[in-house]
Amino acid sequence: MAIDPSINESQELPLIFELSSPGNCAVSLPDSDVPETDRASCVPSDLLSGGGNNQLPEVGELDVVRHYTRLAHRVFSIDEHIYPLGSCTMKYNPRINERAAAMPGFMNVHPHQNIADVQGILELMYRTQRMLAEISGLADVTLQPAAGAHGEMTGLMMINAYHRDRGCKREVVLAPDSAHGTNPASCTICSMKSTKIRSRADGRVDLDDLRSKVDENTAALMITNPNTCGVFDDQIADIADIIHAAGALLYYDGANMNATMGIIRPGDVGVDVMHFNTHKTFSTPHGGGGPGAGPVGVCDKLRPYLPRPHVVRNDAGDFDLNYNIPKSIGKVRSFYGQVGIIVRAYAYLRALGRDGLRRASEQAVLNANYIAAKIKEHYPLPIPGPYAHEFITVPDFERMGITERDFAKRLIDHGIHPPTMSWPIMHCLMVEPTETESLRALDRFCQVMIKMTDEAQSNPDLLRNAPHNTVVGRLDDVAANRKPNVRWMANSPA
Amino acid sequence: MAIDPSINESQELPLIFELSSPGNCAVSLPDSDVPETDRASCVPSDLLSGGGNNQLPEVGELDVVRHYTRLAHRVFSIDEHIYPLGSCTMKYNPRINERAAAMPGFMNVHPHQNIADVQGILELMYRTQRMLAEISGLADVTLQPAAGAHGEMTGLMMINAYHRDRGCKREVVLAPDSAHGTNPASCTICSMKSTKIRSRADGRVDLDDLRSKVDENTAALMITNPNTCGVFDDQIADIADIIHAAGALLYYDGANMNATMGIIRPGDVGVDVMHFNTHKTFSTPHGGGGPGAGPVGVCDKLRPYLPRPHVVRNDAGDFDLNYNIPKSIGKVRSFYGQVGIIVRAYAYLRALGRDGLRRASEQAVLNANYIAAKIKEHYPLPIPGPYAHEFITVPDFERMGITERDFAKRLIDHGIHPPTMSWPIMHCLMVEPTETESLRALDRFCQVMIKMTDEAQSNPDLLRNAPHNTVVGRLDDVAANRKPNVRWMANSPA
Amino acid sequence: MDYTQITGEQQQSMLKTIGVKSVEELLAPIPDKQRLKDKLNLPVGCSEMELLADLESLAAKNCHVGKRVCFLGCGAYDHFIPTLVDHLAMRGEFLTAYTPYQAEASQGTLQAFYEFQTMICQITGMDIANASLYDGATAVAEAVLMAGTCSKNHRVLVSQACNPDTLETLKTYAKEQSLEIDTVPLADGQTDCDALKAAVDNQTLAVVVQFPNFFGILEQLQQIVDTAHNAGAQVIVSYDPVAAGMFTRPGEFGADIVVGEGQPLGIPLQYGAPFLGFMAAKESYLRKIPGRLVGVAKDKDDSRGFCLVLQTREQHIKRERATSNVCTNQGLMAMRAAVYMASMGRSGLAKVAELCFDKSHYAAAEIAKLEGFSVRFKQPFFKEFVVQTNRNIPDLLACCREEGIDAGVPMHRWFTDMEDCFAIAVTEKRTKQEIDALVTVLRKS
Amino acid sequence: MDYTQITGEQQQSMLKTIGVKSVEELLAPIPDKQRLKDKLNLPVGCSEMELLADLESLAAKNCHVGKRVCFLGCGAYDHFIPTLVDHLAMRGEFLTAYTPYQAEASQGTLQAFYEFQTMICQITGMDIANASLYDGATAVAEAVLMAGTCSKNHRVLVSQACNPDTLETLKTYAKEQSLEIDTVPLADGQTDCDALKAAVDNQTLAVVVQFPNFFGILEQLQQIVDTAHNAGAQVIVSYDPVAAGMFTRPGEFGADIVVGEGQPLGIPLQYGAPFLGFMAAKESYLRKIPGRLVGVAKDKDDSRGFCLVLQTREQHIKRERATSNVCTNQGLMAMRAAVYMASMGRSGLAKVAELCFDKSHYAAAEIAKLEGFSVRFKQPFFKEFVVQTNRNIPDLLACCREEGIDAGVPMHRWFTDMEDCFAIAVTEKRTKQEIDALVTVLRKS
Ligand SMILES: Cc1ncc(COP(=O)(O)O)c(C=O)c1O
Ligand SMILES: Cc1ncc(COP(=O)(O)O)c(C=O)c1O
Repeated sequence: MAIDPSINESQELPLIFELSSPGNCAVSLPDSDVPETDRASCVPSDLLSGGGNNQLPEVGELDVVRHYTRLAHRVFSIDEHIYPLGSCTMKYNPRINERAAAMPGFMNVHPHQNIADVQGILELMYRTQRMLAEISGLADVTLQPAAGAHGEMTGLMMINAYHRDRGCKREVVLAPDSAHGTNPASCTICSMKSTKIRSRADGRVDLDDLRSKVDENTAALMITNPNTCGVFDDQIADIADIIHAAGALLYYDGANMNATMGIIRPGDVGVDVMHFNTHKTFSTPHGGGGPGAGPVGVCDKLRPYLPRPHVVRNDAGDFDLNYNIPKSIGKVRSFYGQVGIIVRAYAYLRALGRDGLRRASEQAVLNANYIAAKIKEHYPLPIPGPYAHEFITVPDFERMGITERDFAKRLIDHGIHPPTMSWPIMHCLMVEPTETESLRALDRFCQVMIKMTDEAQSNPDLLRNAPHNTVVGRLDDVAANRKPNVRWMANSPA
Repeated sequence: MAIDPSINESQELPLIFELSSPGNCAVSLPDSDVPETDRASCVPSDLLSGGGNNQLPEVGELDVVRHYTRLAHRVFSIDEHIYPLGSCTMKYNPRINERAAAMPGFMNVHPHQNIADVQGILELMYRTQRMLAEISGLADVTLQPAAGAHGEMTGLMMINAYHRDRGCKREVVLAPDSAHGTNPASCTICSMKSTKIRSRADGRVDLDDLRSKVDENTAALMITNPNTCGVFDDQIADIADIIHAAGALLYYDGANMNATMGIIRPGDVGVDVMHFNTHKTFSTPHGGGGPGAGPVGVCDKLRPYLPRPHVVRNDAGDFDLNYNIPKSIGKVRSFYGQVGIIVRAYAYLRALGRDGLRRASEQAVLNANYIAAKIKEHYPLPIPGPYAHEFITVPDFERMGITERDFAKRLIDHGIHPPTMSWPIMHCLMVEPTETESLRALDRFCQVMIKMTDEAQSNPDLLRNAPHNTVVGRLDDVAANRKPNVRWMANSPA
Repeated sequence: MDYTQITGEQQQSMLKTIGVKSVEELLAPIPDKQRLKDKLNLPVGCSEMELLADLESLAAKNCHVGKRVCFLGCGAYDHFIPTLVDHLAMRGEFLTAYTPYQAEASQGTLQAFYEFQTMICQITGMDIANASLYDGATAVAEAVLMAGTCSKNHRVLVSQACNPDTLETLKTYAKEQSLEIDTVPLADGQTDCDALKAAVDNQTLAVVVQFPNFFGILEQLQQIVDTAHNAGAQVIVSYDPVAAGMFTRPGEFGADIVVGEGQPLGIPLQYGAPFLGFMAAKESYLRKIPGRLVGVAKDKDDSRGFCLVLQTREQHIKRERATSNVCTNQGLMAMRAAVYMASMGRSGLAKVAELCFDKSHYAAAEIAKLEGFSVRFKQPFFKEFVVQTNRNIPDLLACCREEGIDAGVPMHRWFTDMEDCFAIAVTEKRTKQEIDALVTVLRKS
Repeated sequence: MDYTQITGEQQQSMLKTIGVKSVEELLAPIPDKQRLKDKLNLPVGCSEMELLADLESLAAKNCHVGKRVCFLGCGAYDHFIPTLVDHLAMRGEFLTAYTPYQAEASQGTLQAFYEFQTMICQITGMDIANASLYDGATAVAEAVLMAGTCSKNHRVLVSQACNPDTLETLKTYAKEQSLEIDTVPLADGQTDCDALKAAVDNQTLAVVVQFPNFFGILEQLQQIVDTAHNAGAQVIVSYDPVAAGMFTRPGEFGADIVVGEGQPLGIPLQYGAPFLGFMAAKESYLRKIPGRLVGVAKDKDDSRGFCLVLQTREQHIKRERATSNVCTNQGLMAMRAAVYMASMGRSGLAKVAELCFDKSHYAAAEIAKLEGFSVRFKQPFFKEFVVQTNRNIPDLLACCREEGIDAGVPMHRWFTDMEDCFAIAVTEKRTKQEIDALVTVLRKS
């Protein structure tokens, strides 16, 4: 039913700037209780002349509430939708974690407070370091990195420092062709050259190719295991041997840790350094794109290079920030790590504990294999199972007369966030249901997937023109990229 | 675009019961740390035999989150929509009030704690009583009543007690025909007979009719001022005289207090007893139908009959609950009043303070008159202005070929909650924008209203079949009432 | 601060549209001599920061259950509230929604209330339930009024072991209705069924009992129901919903109306309110029940939806002939209870009940071992029990408070013959360590 | 607790569907000898109630700014956070949304980030801004890397009055990139413009300054920009966004890149993170900027929508040739900052800035009157200043803490020549009473 969009705000929301009336303010601030300091006498005039030039919108309190409430109603979220996003592990974000992070004793603590006044936070950080070390089978963990990619960078910097310390300059980082884009990008930040290793048809590393490329210029191999095809590479120990024999180090991208918690520990099979993604494996929220956290675990060899400061427990049993790490790569950020996120990860680790982590991984694996089994008659599975926590299907979109984009947008109509698309294989879907979905949700996902093959056959336009149930229709991103409008300007309509 | 509803949960949501799988639970509870007490040896078997028979649904944590998040996305609220609901004063509910109510020192206090341990709450209640007394011009205020209607009942009980105390039994309560339904219903609870007083064409009380009906059997007159037509009855002092001369009391329904804060005080013009609706005037939330609070103010004459206990400040300056009120009508509820709601009302009163309350009323009046002025060419205004905080229009729906229900449902399509309908005049709309809407929102409301007269002309079916933009179409409430299904039962589909 | 968002300039243009010079002109209908001459004698308004400081200082003057271990009960209980309840029920959409008169714009709240009604039926074992009443005490009063509409009788028998606040509230209502309230005496803290049999007659409108009763004791529901029904009286049970986790539900014993205080279902203590009155009843009460009722409705495509039903019972339609004057009730508290019940589910509620049972019995057993202390009644109890002691109770409780424990509620305020008694409630939140600490303090006292 | 919701029975039926007997079979690809033999050596899991108790006990071991008046700054500030920010930004929908790659399912976050980008432009006076970076320190490092893509030079001049953490982070990044980092000395706590002129040359890639600088002092932005530009160097300003409430914005002075720590914009202290890096720049950097960018897009009905643009800059497309490795950044913190800026607006931010200015100047003036105390630098400052004293600083601060005040941050950790100095930050939250109390304690110390 056509509604005149000009009067129906549920269609096109005004921008916050379009709600502005000069003089409005959603916050009432107190009047000053101190004498005013004469500005002109103490601040150079060129700094004052533009004072108040900032053009922030001026909106009343109710309108601010309405604006952000309406925006909140226009976004998919785990709280409403299933996100079978391979390699992203979009599991449930427990509300108790949010409550924890909001406790004043965690939320309102200043990073320069006296060490004796932050013992609880340091203890929590220390415990988290130790728990992650145990889960990874590595010697120590730094909580500084802000996300997975930042963890990669931190890890590579430590690898660089390690080699430098041994007097050699190794510049090449090997990584399977299925590696996540951050792996090579992190190499670039560290001025390292990333070289691709071939994967075999089943997604496992081609050892011959690996052997042929490893040499004295190899700094490290970066591996994701289970890999991004959802296959556990059982050659991991061999790979470690090959790498170590060449004097290089083995970096483990922990993005897929959700498949193996309590089952296998990277450190036990030769991994030297790895990052965790708390916002994948340990249930901290994605927040529409962060903040996450990317703690990095290291073997003993790399301990001397950990970023500083490092949270330690001293002999008296007190917790402290240790700045005295002579070979440290230095700081990779302000302060000490994404504490607010670490609190959430800690809460998750404590809730699940010894047995729960393994149970979670097992359920994640079961769920992925269940979906694969239910849709396999309709969706080709190029790699045979059993799978880890995710799997890949490569539907014949071309034969279906649609693109994977059409497919994705149509899934949105059904209230399902599309799986990861076209990575690591062109035109593939990478499906990772996670362990927190109900059987009902898994079944519904399968049902929709199967139904969509019918839709593609009987009414491909339904897919080609999708989405239909969203607040905007399919957006023309080609045009959007042609002359990008990345900020609103008064008098030039967005 | 037609979506198969069976797979599109965004259309018809499952009931929570339909999400149940035996064995699930969204809360993990600790194991017992005390020895188990043998049930059979201390509880009669007939009490144990049905243990666990409760059939509550068994749903996992993520599914509970999703269910209620989805429900939340299917309801209008002030946080998203304008509610120009006459007599209901749906103003903005400040978030600071919610923060206040959630402070552990207010939220987690047990009603049987020692008086010395609840001085802060009692002080807040006492201050609120005093502020409401000042605003109403009355001698004292009880915070016990749970809502407006409960306040009416409490007020009428005090009126009964007052007359009884004077040895007379007065049974009749007069009220204008425009009175809210709770007024006569509250009389019934108190075994009082409500008699209608005629209103004049302009909504004011017909004094002649009043005079003719007042007699020695009159217990009280209940009046709402401004009345539910949005008109301030300037005869209020005369009315008080007539009522008092007959030995009766004047009850003031404070539902429309939002028009007059700081401008006129009921107590100053002869009112003996009144209730406030904190969920109208003082910004406490409606909560989808409560909880609200209905504090009652009384003149000196009625003080002896206040419900017990009453919050008092003793000579030492401490706060206390006074149970020693010999003539009290007794308790009208458990404990001491809707404390969690009173905290919010207190926060509002303190934020606005001396000048803010009057400013709010003035803005409410301005907004109502502004809308009336903007739509008057299209919507007949049977009563001439200026209006108080609300006004009435009686569109000629019959001529438009639609019903007021059609009109209301179509407004919903435009994202506007319909005004109060057909009360106090058949087929009328009672419009109360409140002071917290932006000019933009007011203008948009007028624009939609005017546009709807066009729609009714050009395409009445658009209205007759409305709403179109909602999660369900127009519901058949006649059928729903014929054989009401008010609870779900396993195996009998709702 | 006044939460308005119309600027001075905008006000001027609005006045112009109306055709007046000032707001004062719009206020003209209010005669000058009726006006308030001065400003209100209130504090001046303040900013958010100042308001927070004021509120925090008031809040800081109260002790709360996070600061002192709470063994207080007698109508309000320190049960555990899962994080989900606050998170979901207090969402802005639910918080700021209006009463769901406009069904199509209110499906979220309507469905939640329909589910709430069903869950209340599930835990009471009854056929129907309404969408809430003010609180447990007024729910009992409303139940008696409702029973009254089905009978010409005026006599109500109330167990002496009903919460005294409930009894007093009932009396306040009853006085206006010329109902006669008689109490049924107790035997060892339990409603005396022989006395009930003697008292009940064909003039009796209803029998009201509480389960568990004010002393925590489980009443003999089957005997009470049978006795009342034999005399033609209706049975009203005031019910602790947590008991449904462990015991046969009142509906299974044949109770006619089951009401209660829903506070244990995820509602914070809030110094006593807002809490949640609920009412469930046999099918036959459908058109007499007070308060709002949500029912299933269909749209023209036969999609399932929900709307308020039987509104003709209510005051806004029936006015003086309404089944009750209730209008605004406790919607958001019903929402909290719904989220709580959905989160706990059958097994969760069972575990809560069992923890309460075991922990209170452990506490009672340990306290009974102390010299000078005994458990006052021998009848079976659930989560609360009365202790008798030779110590001075105010001193004893003060001494416990100093040790960080709110040990119990003295009985003498309500029962003059129980000067030496106080009640202890033990919920699932209390740890063995806390109970042992209580026992230690009592021993030392 | 494991947050799963599939029952044992359901697991069995799932295994059957797959055609295996046990989960163990599914784990077969993991060779036995690689497996962990024992259970993880971790504490056993726990219930929500136990977890809460554990967390509360850890939280209780930290002092927080609600318990002790906070005059600490140096990169993190105790600004007032309006209630709206938590209420709106932390909604479940924003919290649990994924990165908005699927535009049509992410309009809410995309629009909010587009507005955020615009607001960052508005307060910096720049043309474009990205949707966030990790924090203020890494934003400076990314800015230098970005500047590097526009120049063949390798030399970066950094004011010695930049936050030392920022400088150290920059050095960590720079080391890998063989960038040469030189510092520009100070004159009376302010970047020495003469020294800068002497140091800058045609090998200089960029000049980095902080505004206000680490000592709270307002830099001479116009001179710095002119000096750098004359030598062909780019100017990077690390900016406190609150300063935009009072002062001419860096963009108006011609800065090329403005980055900063967005924590003052409604982000809680959280012991230092998650905070919010932001980056704004001149239009010409559009295709070089790191991180995500949201742009306007239209659907086929020409309705306005939003999508990520220029993704070809990013690692998931460009891999080793991406402008940065950043993937997950600080979306939710950008949301908080957006709500903060929308709530404060132009006038609110101005008021915040003015309160900071007046209160810090009042504090400085009062402290300067004390014997043995002086304000270390004479240059104009905004909300933070350095105090020099003849007292022993650790003792002094300990003594303040005992009086309930966190008085400041000692400078000696970073500046060995400032053993006798500490920095005091005074935000709009500090009342005159609190400042006077600080002065009193300092006097007594
Ligand atoms: C395999 C893999 N590695 C690394 C990353 C990067 O992690 P982050 O986004 O936390 O920087 C991701 C995230 O999507 C990933 O899937
Ligand atoms: C004029 C009037 N009186 C009384 C009431 C009843 O108040 P409550 O709903 O709080 O019981 C209302 C509520 O709508 C009303 O508008």
